[in-house]
Amino acid sequence: MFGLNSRKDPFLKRPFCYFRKKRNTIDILYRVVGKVTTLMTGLRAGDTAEVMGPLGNCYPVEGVEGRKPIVLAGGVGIASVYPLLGALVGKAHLFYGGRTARDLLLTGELESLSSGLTLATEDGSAGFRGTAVDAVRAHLKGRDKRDFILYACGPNGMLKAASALGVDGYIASEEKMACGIGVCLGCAVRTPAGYKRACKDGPVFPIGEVLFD
Amino acid sequence: MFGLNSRKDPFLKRPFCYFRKKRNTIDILYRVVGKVTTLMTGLRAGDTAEVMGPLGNCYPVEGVEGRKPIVLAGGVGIASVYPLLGALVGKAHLFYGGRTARDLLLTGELESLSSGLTLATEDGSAGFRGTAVDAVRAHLKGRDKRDFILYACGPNGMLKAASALGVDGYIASEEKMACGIGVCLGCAVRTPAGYKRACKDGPVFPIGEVLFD
Amino acid sequence: MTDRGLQVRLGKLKLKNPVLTASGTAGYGEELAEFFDLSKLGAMVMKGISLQPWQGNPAPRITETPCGMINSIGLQNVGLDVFLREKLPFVRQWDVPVIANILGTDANEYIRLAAELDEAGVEAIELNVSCPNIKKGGISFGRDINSFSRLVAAVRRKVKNAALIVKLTPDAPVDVFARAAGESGADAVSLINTIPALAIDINTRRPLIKNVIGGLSGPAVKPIAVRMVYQASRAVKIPVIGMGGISCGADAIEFMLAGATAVAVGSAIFRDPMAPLKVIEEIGAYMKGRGIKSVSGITGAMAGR
Amino acid sequence: MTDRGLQVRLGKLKLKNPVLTASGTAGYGEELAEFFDLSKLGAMVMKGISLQPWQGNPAPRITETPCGMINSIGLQNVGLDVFLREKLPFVRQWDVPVIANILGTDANEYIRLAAELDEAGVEAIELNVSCPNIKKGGISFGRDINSFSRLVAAVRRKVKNAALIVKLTPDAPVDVFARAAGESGADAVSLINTIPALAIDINTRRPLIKNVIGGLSGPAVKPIAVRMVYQASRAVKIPVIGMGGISCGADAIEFMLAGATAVAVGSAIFRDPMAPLKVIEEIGAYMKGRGIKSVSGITGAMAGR
Ligand SMILES: Cc1cc2nc3c(=O)[nH]c(=O)nc-3n(C[C@H](O)[C@H](O)[C@H](O)COP(=O)(O)OP(=O)(O)OC[C@H]3O[C@@H](n4cnc5c(N)ncnc54)[C@H](O)[C@@H]3O)c2cc1C
Ligand SMILES: Cc1cc2nc3c(=O)[nH]c(=O)nc-3n(C[C@H](O)[C@H](O)[C@H](O)COP(=O)(O)OP(=O)(O)OC[C@H]3O[C@@H](n4cnc5c(N)ncnc54)[C@H](O)[C@@H]3O)c2cc1C
Ligand SMILES: Cc1cc2nc3c(=O)[nH]c(=O)nc-3n(C[C@H](O)[C@H](O)[C@H](O)COP(=O)(O)O)c2cc1C
Ligand SMILES: Cc1cc2nc3c(=O)[nH]c(=O)nc-3n(C[C@H](O)[C@H](O)[C@H](O)COP(=O)(O)O)c2cc1C
Ligand code: FES
Ligand code: FES
Repeated sequence: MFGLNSRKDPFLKRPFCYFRKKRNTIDILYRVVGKVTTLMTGLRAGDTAEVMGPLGNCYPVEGVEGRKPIVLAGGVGIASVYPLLGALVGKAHLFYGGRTARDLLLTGELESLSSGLTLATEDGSAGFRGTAVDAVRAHLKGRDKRDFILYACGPNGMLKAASALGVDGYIASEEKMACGIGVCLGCAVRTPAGYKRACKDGPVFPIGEVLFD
Repeated sequence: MFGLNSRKDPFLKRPFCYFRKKRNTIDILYRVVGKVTTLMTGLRAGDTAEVMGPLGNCYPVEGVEGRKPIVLAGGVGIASVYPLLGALVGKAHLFYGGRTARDLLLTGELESLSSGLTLATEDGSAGFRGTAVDAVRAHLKGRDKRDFILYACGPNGMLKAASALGVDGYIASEEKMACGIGVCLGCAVRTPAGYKRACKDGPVFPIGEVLFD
Repeated sequence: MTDRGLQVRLGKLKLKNPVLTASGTAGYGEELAEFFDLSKLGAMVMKGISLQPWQGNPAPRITETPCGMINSIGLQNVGLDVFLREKLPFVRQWDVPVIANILGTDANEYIRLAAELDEAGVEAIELNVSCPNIKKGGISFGRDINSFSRLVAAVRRKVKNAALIVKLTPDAPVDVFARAAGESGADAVSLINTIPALAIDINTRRPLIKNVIGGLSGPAVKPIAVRMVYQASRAVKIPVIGMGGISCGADAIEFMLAGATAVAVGSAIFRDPMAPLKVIEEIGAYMKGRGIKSVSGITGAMAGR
Repeated sequence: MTDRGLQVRLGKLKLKNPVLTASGTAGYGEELAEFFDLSKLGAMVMKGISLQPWQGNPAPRITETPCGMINSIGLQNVGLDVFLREKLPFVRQWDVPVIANILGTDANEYIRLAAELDEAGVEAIELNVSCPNIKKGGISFGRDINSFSRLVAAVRRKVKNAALIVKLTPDAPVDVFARAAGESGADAVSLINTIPALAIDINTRRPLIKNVIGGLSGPAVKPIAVRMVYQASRAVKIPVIGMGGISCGADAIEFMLAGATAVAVGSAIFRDPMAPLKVIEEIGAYMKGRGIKSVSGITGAMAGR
C-alpha cells in the first residue's frame, strides 16, 4: 500500500505490487490513471511517501510440476507477474495484452524472462489482434489443457475470461482496497465459502475459487 | 489570493500582499503558519500555483501633507507596509513588533527605507520590550498627536490598540478571506455603516471606521 | 458550446445551459461580471434577499475544513428595495435569467417578497427554507413538513409568472420534502443547502465561527449531496437542481446522472471565479466525446449495477 | 503517557485513555495486533456482530471521495457463536476493555445478542442502530424515536454488567435521540456513524458502490460530526463518544472540546494502522504543553466566543 504523507486528500493508500526489489529499494511499475498515480509522477528525490508491505500472498510456484506455465497479464498486471516470471525461471510462456501497442511495456526484457512471448492488442497494433485471453485460447486449441498451469493478473473482465479457459492455475485479484491489512472488508472477493479479502486472503486465488457475476 | 492548482484540500486560496513587484515576478513574504504556507515552502521552480490579484485598495499616501508618518507593523504585517515605506519615500518612522527578535525580518533593509526604526519584542530580545503599539505610545508621549499620521498592519489586537492611540491614519485588516473578490461576504469588518468587506472595500480602512469588540 | 444541446427547462423556464451560480456565492453579479460575460451562465442565482436589509453575523464568518469550508454569513443583504432599485437593473444588462433567492422570518414575508419579485419580472424565485445561519424563520419551515407545504402553496398562489423553486435543507428527509414541494405547486426543487457544522480551534478553544455553528459546503459534502439529489429526483416529477461541492464538469455530470436537470456552482467560485464557465465547457466536452446530443439525456441516466 | 491523567469513565467502565477504535475499522483485533500492543488502547470496539453470520454486500464495497470514503460492507461478520468461541478469546490476551458492537434485524435479536455478550463478560455493548448499509432493522430503530426508546430500554433490562452504549445515526436529530437514549438507560451514546452518500463513475455511469448508496466517513465528515457531538453532549448528562474523521490528536481534542468524553478512530486506521496510538500520544503532548492534568478537563471546554 502506497500513500502520501500529510495529505487528507487523496485519503486512502493505493495497492501496488513490488515490481522489483533490491537491497534498499523497491521499484513500483505503475500506470497513471488517477489521483495518487498522478501525484506519484510529481514526486522527487527527497520527498516522503508511506509504503506498507509486503502484504498478502504470492503466486505459488511449487504446483507447477510437469506442467507448462502460462502467464497472462493485462495492462499493468504485468507488474505483478514480472517477479513471477523470475520465479518460474524462464519456463513460462507470457501472454501480455493491452489496448494498443503503446500500452505494452518492457517487451524486450519480458521476452528474455520467458520461454515465449505473445503480445495481444485490441486494435491489432502489436501482435495478436484481440485480448490476451483470446490469444491463450488460440494457443491451447487442440492441446490438452491438463498440461498447462495458468497465472493471470489483470482487470476483472480478464480474470473472469481466464477462469473460464478450463486451465488450472491462479488469478490475482485487482479488487479496490482501503486498508490492505484485512480490517475494512472492502476488498471482497466472492468465493463458494463466502466473501474473502483480496488483501489478506489473496490477492492470489486458485482458479475456480473466485466467483464472477 | 494564492492557491494551489489541482488540490481540493486545502480548498480555499489565501490572501497575501505583494511584497515586492518586479517586471515579471512578484515576491511574497510569508510566515509558515498552516496548511497553505507549509505547502508553499515545498514549491520548486516549475511548479504551478494560482495567483489572483492585485485585489482591494492600498494605503493612501496623499493625505500625509505636513504630518509625520508613523508606520506600525506586527509580525508578517511587515509584508504589507514594505511597499508603503517606499511610497512614503523614506520619511516614515517604522515601529516593528514581534514576539521575539527571531520574528523580526529584514531589519537592515527596513532601516534604510525609513527615517527611524524602532523594534519591539514582547520578550525584550530586541529593541523595546513590549508591543510595537506600546513603543508608539511611548514615542508620542508629550507630542501633539495631530502632527502624525499612522499606518498600521498586524493582528486584530494590534489594530484595535493602534486605533485607540488617538492618531489619525489607516489600518489594514487581516480578516480571514474565502474569495478575495467580494462575493462571499466572509471577510466582514464592522463599521458604523454596517459590515464591510475587507477584500473589496479594504483591506485598508481609515482609523475609526473599523469597530472592534 | 453555445449550441442547443445544452438547453434545459425548469418548468416554464428555458435555460441555455444547465449551469447556475449557487445563491450567496456570486453576490448580485457585480463582482463576477469583472471576470466573465454573465450571459454565458444558464442562470444567475442571486444572494439571498429579505424584506429589510440584514446586517449579517459577526466575524469570523468563514473557516476552512478538510475539502470544504464552513460559513455563517447570516444572510447579510441589501434588502428588497435596494435589490429592485440597484441590483436587478445591473444584472439586467446581460441576457441571463435571474433567479431571486428569498428568505423571510415568517410566511408573510416570504409571500410579500415573492409577489414583489414576481411583479418585477425575475425569471424564477428560489424559496430558501434551509439557511442554517439565521435564528428565526427560514430553516424552521424546511424542517416541519406542514408549515413547509403551507408556505410553498401560499407563495405559489402569489407567483404568476416566475418559476418557483424550493431549496431544501439537507437536515430533513429530502424525498419527503421534495414531494411536498411538488404537490404544493413548486416548479423545481434545489438542493443541497449547507450542512450544519462546527470546527474548533484547539489552541484558543474557541469555535472558528463566531456564531459557533455554521454551514458546511465544498467537495467534502458532494457525496452526501449527490445521494440526496438521487433520492429527491426519484420522489418527484419536477426538475431537481443539484449542488454541493461542484467544481468541475465531472462533478456536475455526476449530479445529473443522479437525477439533476440543472446544477449550481457554489463555493468553488471562491477558489476560482471562472469555475461556472469551466463547468459548462467540460460538460460540453463530455457530451461531444460521447456523442450525446442533448444534455437532458444525462439526467437520471445512472446505470444499475 | 501511561499516567492516570488520561483516564476517563464511561458510566461504570474505566478506560486508561479516551481513545477507542471505531467499530468496523479494526476487525476483531487480530490484524491490528500485528502492528501494536492492543492493551495501549482505551478500548477495542469490535466489528459489528449479528446473531447469525452475515455475508455482506457484493463488491465494489468502497470508494474514495474528497477527503473521505464511502463504504457498504453490509455488516459482513462471523456471527455471535464464532465471535464468542474465537474472536473474544483472542482479544482477551490483551489487557484491554472489549466493546461489542451489535446489530439485529428486530428487537429480539438485539436483546439476545446483548444478553449473551453481557454474560460472556464484554465490558460494554454498543447498540448499532445506525448502519446505513443493511436493509432490515438497524437504522429503522435509529430514525424512529418510539421504537428506538423501546429498544434501548428492553436491552437495558437484559444487560447486567456491561456498560450500554447506543450509537446514533447522523440521519436523525441527534439531540432528541441522545436524550431518549439516556432516559432509556444507556450509559453512553456514541456518534457519528457514516452518512448515507453516493458517488457515480461518469465514464461507466455506474454507482461506485454496488449497493448504490453507502456510508461516508473520514475527514470530510468531521465538521458535521463535531457539530453533532456538541449538540448531543448538551442534550444529555451521560458521556458521549465522538467519532467521524479523527486522524490525529488535534482532531480528537476538537471532539472533546465539543463535549466528547472519549473518541474513536475509524477510517484513519485504513491509512495508518498506528493512527490510534498516534492520537493517544498527541493528546498527551497537548495536555503536557498546556499543563492539563486530567483529560476530562478538556471535555466540553470549548470557550464561548
Ligand atoms: C493487489 C493490487 C496490485 C496492484 N498493483 C499495481 C501495480 O503494480 N501497478 C499499477 O499501476 N497498478 C496496480 N494496481 C492498481 C492500482 O492500485 C490502481 O491503479 C491505483 O489504485 C489507482 O490509484 P489512483 O489514485 O491513481 O486512481 P483513482 O483516482 O483512485 O482512480 C482513477 C480511475 O481508476 C479506477 N481505479 C482505481 N483503483 C482501481 C483498482 N484498484 N482497480 C481498477 N480500477 C481502479 C477508478 O475507478 C477510476 O476510474 C494494483 C491493484 C491491486 C488491487
Ligand atoms: C489582506 C491580507 C494580507 C495578508 N498578507 C500576508 C503576507 O503578505 N504574508 C503572510 O505571511 N501572511 C499574510 N496574511 C496572512 C495569511 O493570509 C495567512 O497567514 C494564511 O492564510 C495562512 O494560511 P495557511 O493555510 O498557511 O494557514 P491555515 O492552515 O489556514 O491556518 C493556520 C493558523 O493560522 C490562522 N490563520 C489562518 N488564516 C489567518 C488569517 N488570515 N489571519 C489570522 N490568522 C489566520 C488559523 O486560524 C490557524 O490557527 C495576509 C492576510 C490578509 C487578510
Ligand atoms: C458563503 C456562502 C453563502 C451562502 N448564501 C446562501 C444564500 O444566501 N441563500 C441560499 O439559499 N444558499 C446560500 N448558500 C448555500 C449555497 O447556495 C449552496 O447551496 C451550498 O454552498 C452548497 O454548494 P457548494 O458546495 O457548491 O458551495 C451559501 C453558501 C456559502 C458558502
Ligand atoms: C468500512 C467501515 C465499516 C464499518 N462498520 C461498522 C460497524 O460494523 N458497526 C458500526 O457501528 N459502525 C461501523 N462503521 C462506522 C464507524 O464505526 C464510524 O462510526 C464511522 O466510520 C465514522 O468514523 P471515521 O470517519 O473515523 O471512520 C464502519 C465504518 C467503515 C468505514
Ligand atoms: S483492503 Fe481492507 S480488508 Fe482488504
Ligand atoms: S473574502 Fe469573500 S467577500 Fe471578502
